[in-house]
Amino acid sequence: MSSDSSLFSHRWLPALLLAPMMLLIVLFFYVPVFQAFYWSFFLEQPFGGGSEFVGLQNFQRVLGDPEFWAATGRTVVFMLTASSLAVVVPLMLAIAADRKIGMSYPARNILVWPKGIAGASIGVVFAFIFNPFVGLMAPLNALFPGLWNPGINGTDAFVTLVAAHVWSGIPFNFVILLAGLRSIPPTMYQAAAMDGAGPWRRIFDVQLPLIMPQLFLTFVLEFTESITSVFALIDTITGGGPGGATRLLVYKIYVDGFRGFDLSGASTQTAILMVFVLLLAACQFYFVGRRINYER
Amino acid sequence: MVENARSINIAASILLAIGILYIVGPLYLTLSTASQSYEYMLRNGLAWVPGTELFSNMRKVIQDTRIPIQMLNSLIVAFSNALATCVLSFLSAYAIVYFRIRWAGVAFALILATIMLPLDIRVITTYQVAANIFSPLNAVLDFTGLNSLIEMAFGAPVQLELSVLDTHFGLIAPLVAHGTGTFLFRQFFLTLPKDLFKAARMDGAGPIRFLIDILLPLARTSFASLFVLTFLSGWTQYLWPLVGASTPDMQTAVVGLARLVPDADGQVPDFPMIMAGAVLVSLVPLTMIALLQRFLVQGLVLSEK
Amino acid sequence: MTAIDLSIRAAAAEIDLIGVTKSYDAKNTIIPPIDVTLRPGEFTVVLGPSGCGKSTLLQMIAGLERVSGGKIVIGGREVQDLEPKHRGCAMVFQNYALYPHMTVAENMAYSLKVAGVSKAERTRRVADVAKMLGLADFLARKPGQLSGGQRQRVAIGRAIIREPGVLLFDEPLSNLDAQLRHDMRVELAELHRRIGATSVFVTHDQVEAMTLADRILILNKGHIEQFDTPKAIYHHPASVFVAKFIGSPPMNILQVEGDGSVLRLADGQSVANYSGKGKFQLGIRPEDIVVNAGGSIKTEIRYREDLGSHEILETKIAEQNLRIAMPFGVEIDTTQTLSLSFPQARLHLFEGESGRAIANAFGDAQPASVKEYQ
Amino acid sequence: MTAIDLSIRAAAAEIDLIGVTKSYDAKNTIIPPIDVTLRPGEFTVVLGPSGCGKSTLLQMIAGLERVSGGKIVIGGREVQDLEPKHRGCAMVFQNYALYPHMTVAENMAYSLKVAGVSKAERTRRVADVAKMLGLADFLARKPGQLSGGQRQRVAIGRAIIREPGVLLFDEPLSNLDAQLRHDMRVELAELHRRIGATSVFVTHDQVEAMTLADRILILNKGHIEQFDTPKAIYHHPASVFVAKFIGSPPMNILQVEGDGSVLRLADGQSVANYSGKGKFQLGIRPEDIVVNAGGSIKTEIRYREDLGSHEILETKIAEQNLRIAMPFGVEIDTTQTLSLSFPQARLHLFEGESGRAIANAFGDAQPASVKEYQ
Amino acid sequence: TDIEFWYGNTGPVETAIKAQCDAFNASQSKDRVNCVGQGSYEVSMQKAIAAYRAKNNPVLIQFFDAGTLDLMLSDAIEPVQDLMPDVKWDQYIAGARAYYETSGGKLVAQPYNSSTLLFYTNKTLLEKAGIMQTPTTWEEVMDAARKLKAAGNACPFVTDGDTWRVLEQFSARHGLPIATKNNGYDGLDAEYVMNTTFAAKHLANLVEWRNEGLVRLAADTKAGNYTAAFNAGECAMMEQSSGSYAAAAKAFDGKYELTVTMAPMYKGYERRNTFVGGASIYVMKGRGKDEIEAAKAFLDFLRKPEQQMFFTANTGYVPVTNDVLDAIAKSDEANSPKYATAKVGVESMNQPATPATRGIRLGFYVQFREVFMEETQKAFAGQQTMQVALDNTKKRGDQLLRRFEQTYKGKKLP
Ligand SMILES: Nc1ncnc2c1ncn2[C@@H]1O[C@H](COP(=O)(O)OP(=O)(O)OP(=O)(O)O)[C@@H](O)[C@H]1O
Ligand SMILES: Nc1ncnc2c1ncn2[C@@H]1O[C@H](COP(=O)(O)OP(=O)(O)OP(=O)(O)O)[C@@H](O)[C@H]1O
Ligand SMILES: O=P(O)(O)OC[C@H](O)CO
Ligand SMILES: [Mg+2]
Ligand SMILES: [Mg+2]
Repeated sequence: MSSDSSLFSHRWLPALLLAPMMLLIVLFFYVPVFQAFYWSFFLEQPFGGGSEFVGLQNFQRVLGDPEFWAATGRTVVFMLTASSLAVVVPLMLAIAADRKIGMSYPARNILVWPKGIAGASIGVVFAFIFNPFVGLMAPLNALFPGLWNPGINGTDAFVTLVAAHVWSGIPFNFVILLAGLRSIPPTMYQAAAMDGAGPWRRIFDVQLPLIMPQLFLTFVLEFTESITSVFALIDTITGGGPGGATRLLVYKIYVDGFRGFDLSGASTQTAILMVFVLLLAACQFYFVGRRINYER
Repeated sequence: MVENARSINIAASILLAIGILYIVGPLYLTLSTASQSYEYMLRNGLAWVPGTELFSNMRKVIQDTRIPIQMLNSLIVAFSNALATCVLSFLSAYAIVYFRIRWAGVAFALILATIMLPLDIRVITTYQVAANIFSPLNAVLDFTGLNSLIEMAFGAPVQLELSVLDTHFGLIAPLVAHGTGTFLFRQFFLTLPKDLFKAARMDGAGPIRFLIDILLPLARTSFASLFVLTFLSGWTQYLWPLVGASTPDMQTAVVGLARLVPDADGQVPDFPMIMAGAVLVSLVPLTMIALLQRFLVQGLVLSEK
Repeated sequence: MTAIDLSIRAAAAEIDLIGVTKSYDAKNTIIPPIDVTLRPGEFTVVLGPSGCGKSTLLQMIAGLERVSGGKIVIGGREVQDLEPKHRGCAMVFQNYALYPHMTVAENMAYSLKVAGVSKAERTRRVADVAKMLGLADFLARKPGQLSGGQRQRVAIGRAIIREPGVLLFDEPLSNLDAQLRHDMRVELAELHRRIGATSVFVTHDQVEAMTLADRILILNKGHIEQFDTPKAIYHHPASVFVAKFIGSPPMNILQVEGDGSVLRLADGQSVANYSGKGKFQLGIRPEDIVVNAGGSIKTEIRYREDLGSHEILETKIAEQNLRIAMPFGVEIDTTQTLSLSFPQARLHLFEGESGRAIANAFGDAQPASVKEYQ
Repeated sequence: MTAIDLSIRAAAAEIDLIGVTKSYDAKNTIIPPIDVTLRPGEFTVVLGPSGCGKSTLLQMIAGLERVSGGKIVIGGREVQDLEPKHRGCAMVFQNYALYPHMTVAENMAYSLKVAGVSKAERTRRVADVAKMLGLADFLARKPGQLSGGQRQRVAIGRAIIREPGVLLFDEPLSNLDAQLRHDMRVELAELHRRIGATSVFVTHDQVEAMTLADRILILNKGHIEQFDTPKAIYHHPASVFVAKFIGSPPMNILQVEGDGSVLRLADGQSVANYSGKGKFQLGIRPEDIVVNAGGSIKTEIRYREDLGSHEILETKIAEQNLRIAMPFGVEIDTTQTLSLSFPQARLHLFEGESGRAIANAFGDAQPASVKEYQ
Repeated sequence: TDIEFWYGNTGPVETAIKAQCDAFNASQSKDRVNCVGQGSYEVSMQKAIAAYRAKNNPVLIQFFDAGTLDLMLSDAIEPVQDLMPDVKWDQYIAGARAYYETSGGKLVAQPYNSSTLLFYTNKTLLEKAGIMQTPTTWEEVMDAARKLKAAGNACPFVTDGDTWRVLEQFSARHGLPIATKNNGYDGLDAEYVMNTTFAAKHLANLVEWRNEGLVRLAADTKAGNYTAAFNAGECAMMEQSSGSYAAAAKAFDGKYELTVTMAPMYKGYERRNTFVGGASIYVMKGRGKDEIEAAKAFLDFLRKPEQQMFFTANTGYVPVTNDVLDAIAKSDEANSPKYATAKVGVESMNQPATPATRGIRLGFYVQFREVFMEETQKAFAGQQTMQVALDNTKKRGDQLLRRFEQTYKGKKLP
């Protein structure tokens, strides 16, 4: 609502309505996040036996650690490749499924399936599919031995991870983008047809510009998602390897904090990651978000 | 429309076929492996071709594991998560959009920030909160010195304790503390014609009546699609149910499924059984998708035409 | 509608706007302070160009927009800070704003339901209103299954079913076709006579304004240009703005110069006698221009519009457009120069700069009872 | 618009619909087979009630809907199976259908861009069209920042910029206010004269139909009730449907019975001489009724509508509504019984059942050149 | 009294643990142990940390070898030997004790599921390639590998390059230190030295042998998993935990003959003990007396020979007390495959010790394992030489040690 003057003007009711959600969020999001930030200024013994305030030392160390930057670099590469693909692939599928063709009905159902499959069980399958000897690449590998081996070659492992991430990212983005496409008024297509633009050209001149809000939403979510939620796939497919090639920041945080009991180090990286993600999201809203809002 | 859309329709069909293949391929492998025996798998690895053991593997899962019971837990968790997310998101988005409150923007930003940092990363500290949900309160009392006052007055400081671990509430609540639902509902509310709101007010409807009589029926499809999506993500949650519940009878099916993978690296996992379990565990969400598929696309339409 | 529950039916109320202003943001003032009184039971039509603040005015009365300043008094009560439901107004929205998930009957009955009226009573009243609006066959349909005209009627039904003290209409007929529009207009006039609510009606339509209004309020950029009976507005427009706004086609306005005895066009033709000096604007309605061989004003026809019942001639004099309305069947040779005369009694004179009317410039402007053609 | 690139500018083309039918589903036929020829450069207005198939007809010509049967020939080419872009039509959509993500200039230039016209040429043409439509100041805005009227003009600009052989308008002025509507109407007439495309114009508006059309096509439930010049349609309506559809207020239709010499109302009053026997419908336009003391037909005024330029009297005879249009200023005593006469030459007679017109029932119905009042 | 015991294992081991819990609960009515599987050691530990801070930790928790120091310094545990001074702790074989005892020789945890590294060969394949003797030195192993390769066997020897296998157990049995201060036993200020010992040469050899086609990594196998590759007969030899025996025997059944021996040595090195692997059980502080008593009762129960034998028979883990070894030797199933690894495993752990083979007492050691894997994998992939990889590992490892030292500033190794 652009003008606020016509809104309900109760005092306690909105607070009451927001209270349950806010309570949960404060308790299960802000308190834990605050705790992590707090730890990032201490050297914390896991069992609480003692903690030493070290100021910014943790940050200095993490920011001075080439491994941290390597993981960050990988995260950015993953973000750019995987999340772009995880938007572009569903986008192409959504554009196809938006057409009135026989395939589109089953597609609208089947393409949502991955959302119902737990990441843990599918990781094994992807590892198998990309197995150099028995998987899809086996014939090629037989011709050129050593061409493809995600267990040895970091790039191959990365590609495997991307393929799995895109697979599991299809449903949500597909649903949102298809919904966007379906909300384009048919007269828009008719107008473009009258203007001489065929169905191919309309994709770029009409459909894409008009689903910018949805595209933006998926990109924002996908960017943060790709940084933060590939955890399960890394854990089941590559374990961060080989040679750390798939150790993205989230996974590093998990390993440091969860396996290594390095609460302070992990918290510091979490804090940095959070700032990073927030900045990124803010940039997206600032540079992209402003431009795409036009009235229909 | 009269136009030659053959080329694009053919391309679209091919694309969709590839997409379906891409999606179904891994699922097919899951199914074909699930239908082989452990011995077959030991010699050949996962299976490209289906075998005959599907039902015996499934029987093994049903008889030898707690997965059937855990599926009930999954159902409770996924369902309550979906319902609570939908209801609470709906209410908070409603408060943010339809009330004249100065702090609406702040509230929204606070809620939205939660989509930036997943539960997986804050699981350690979240566990600490869940182990005693009064710990923040205690900390505040300690920090502000109120507790020493209380101690002076009553002889003992306030140290409230309530653990929600190993409870359904504890499994569900941290999942609900997430902003995507509020974000989606807010977007949806913003696309509703403003005059509808005004008309209802002219008809004498107050905030509650407007919510129940007008907004809720109109948001039905959004509600349904958010419900499906959160149900599915609740169903497939792994780390939190693993951490938040200790007893097998409280854990969810996905956690139970992961338990089938042995930890000692000397053993080769019984992948056929695991995959049979995966198939079993995925049946509920897949049925859900098939049943509510039409809402998935309708409900999220961000702007109504 | 018979047997009305008087506890809900409200008496027509006087509406006073006292120094009401509105601005949405700091920069632009949509409505500068206005003062106006709408008498109880009066039917006021608000006319004005798009974006001049008509809807805003209505919404402030209804309580859907806050006033930025001033007071609104309805039936003696100061209401500017009250919730809409406590103001006793009902409103028909420009775009219907029907509840898409409710049937026609539910839509209309909703306000009664909220007010706690019994189900039997609701059903009865819905049936009455539906019959009156020709909606009896559609009660079970949802708005999505109705044509535009039917939807608009539901919106009207929803407003009037409460028999409120104040009825606000925001362009309620704008989406109907000519015939339906005419029928609805008659229906509304009838309705107003019957329930007698103080009504405010926003429209772009001349005919609606002229036929429905007790008084017409002409808004221009938020301020009131004129507020008077249709007759007065038509025959004594207070400004060039009003003059050009009312009448279809609108009044011709000619830029003239007075030399102390006559008013002349730029090309020197004299068009009227007047003792003033300086720049003036002279108005004459297309239907008041007399075309006759003896006319002293010469012009050429550029274009003819045949409307069946009459004909509009587009002409130019001294580089200025001049439209003439002719009853149908008057044969005119389009190719030849036309001689016109402007009956003095039908002329309107306005100040050159401000455009304000100069009253009785040519004596009483009441039209003669008979109009003659050549 | 100067210096037009003739490769894109198309010559006005004849449009023939040969046995064209349309049904969206098996059950309902929206358009039964119709045959009609629109001459090159002709301006055809399509009139008809809501839902009668006007938009469908336009869309079939444009190629946006398939025909269910029959042929469409444009400029000698059978086009019913061609894509829209190969038919040489441009269209103005009922709801504008502007591209919200493009600026006004981009919206208008889009078809040229698709056609591969150079950037310089596009800019030039956009400037020309924008100037003509008064949009020059808004070229850089997005449609969301325009008022309704401006949007509609952009939609028109987008259609005409290609200077197509066929221009289709689907209620292009429906969302404008009276003044703007009038101006746009004149502009469109001008435009049509200049580019001379074969134009088909859908509207609900009488005045638009009468003023713009070379011929008016009246559609009723998909079939053609009449297709003729505005004059013919107005003065010789082919059926009661047409008669009631044209004119504002529309023609009065009275149910009469012929006894072989006169036509009588149900109450026995005789209203005209006619030799036929049986049930008939008698039509007379409100402005054709003569009110004079000597009139033989008696009626009472129920209601007056003062429109400024004239006045409408709502009366009843023999339980049937009768509207009379009076020029303004004719003083009438509302309380007393009115005496009317129906000039024989202005009467229209229709068959009782079918409503088809009976030609020359009372001799030539051309109106006399002068109309007298009492 | 009701107590909780948290463990991390899954699969068959979990089944065995549960069976023991049930047996304990059935054996008496005074105490009840509730055995809670946490899915993995890490999760179990994280939850214990949080639970300890929230003061609702279990009294018993199982944890794996690499985390020993973390718990030792945590102040959250009560050394078992303090709690139960009367138990004959010296029944535990020295190799197992050393890993879990304080400088004063006090056991902090009760060893539970113990394992060590063994050498597995597919006798059938080896014989087919003309190798009749199971190789005992790396030189012999590689000779055998060459023969196997010549005989058309694509995967003579397989390993996953895991730190535990290729560095820790290798260094231990060759008597090589991994870090100074006797692998950290003598102070938190230790530094890594594994890049300078013979282990570095061995690791470099592995790279060369892999390039030669004698050694394969897990990723080089069809199965994608090196144990599975061995079990399926794809690979002929592997070094692997004793826990792997049961699965291998089952997979080989009727197809191949399996041989299990101590892991190979380099010629010229005296064989030392291998480390104990697996996990042990700690008693946590913060619970009441009666809970501690119940915990003791459960620990007593687990030490019983028949329980240890049951556990060994069902999991492949090795019993590490002498009385149990005797009991096995005396039983009529002494030669049953169920106990096949017990003898050779214990023999391996009981080799002569040096101060460098007691165990590993290094901070943030789990993270070090990750670092080691990451760097050596790069070496296997040819991105850097093994020496560079190990030098990097040392550098990063030392940083971890220093930070650990700072975190536990003021704390002394017990
Ligand atoms: N929410 C708002 N925020 C800012 N400006 C507004 C808002 N609503 C309306 N306006 C502006 O206020 C002015 C008056 O708007 P209003 O809707 O009252 O016009 P109107 O007279 O009803 O026009 P129309 O005939 O087109 O309906 C317009 O210039 C409009 O741009
Ligand atoms: N896609 C469709 N499927 C089924 N029926 C349709 C469809 N489109 C239009 N119709 C029906 O066809 C008839 C003609 O529709 P059309 O849009 O041509 O009417 P119109 O004359 O343009 O009306 P209006 O003046 O309201 O625009 C209507 O009864 C409508 O309900
Ligand atoms: O696989 P396990 O249980 O024998 O243990 C191996 C090592 O101890 C891992 O640290
Ligand atoms: Mg308005
Ligand atoms: Mg239409």
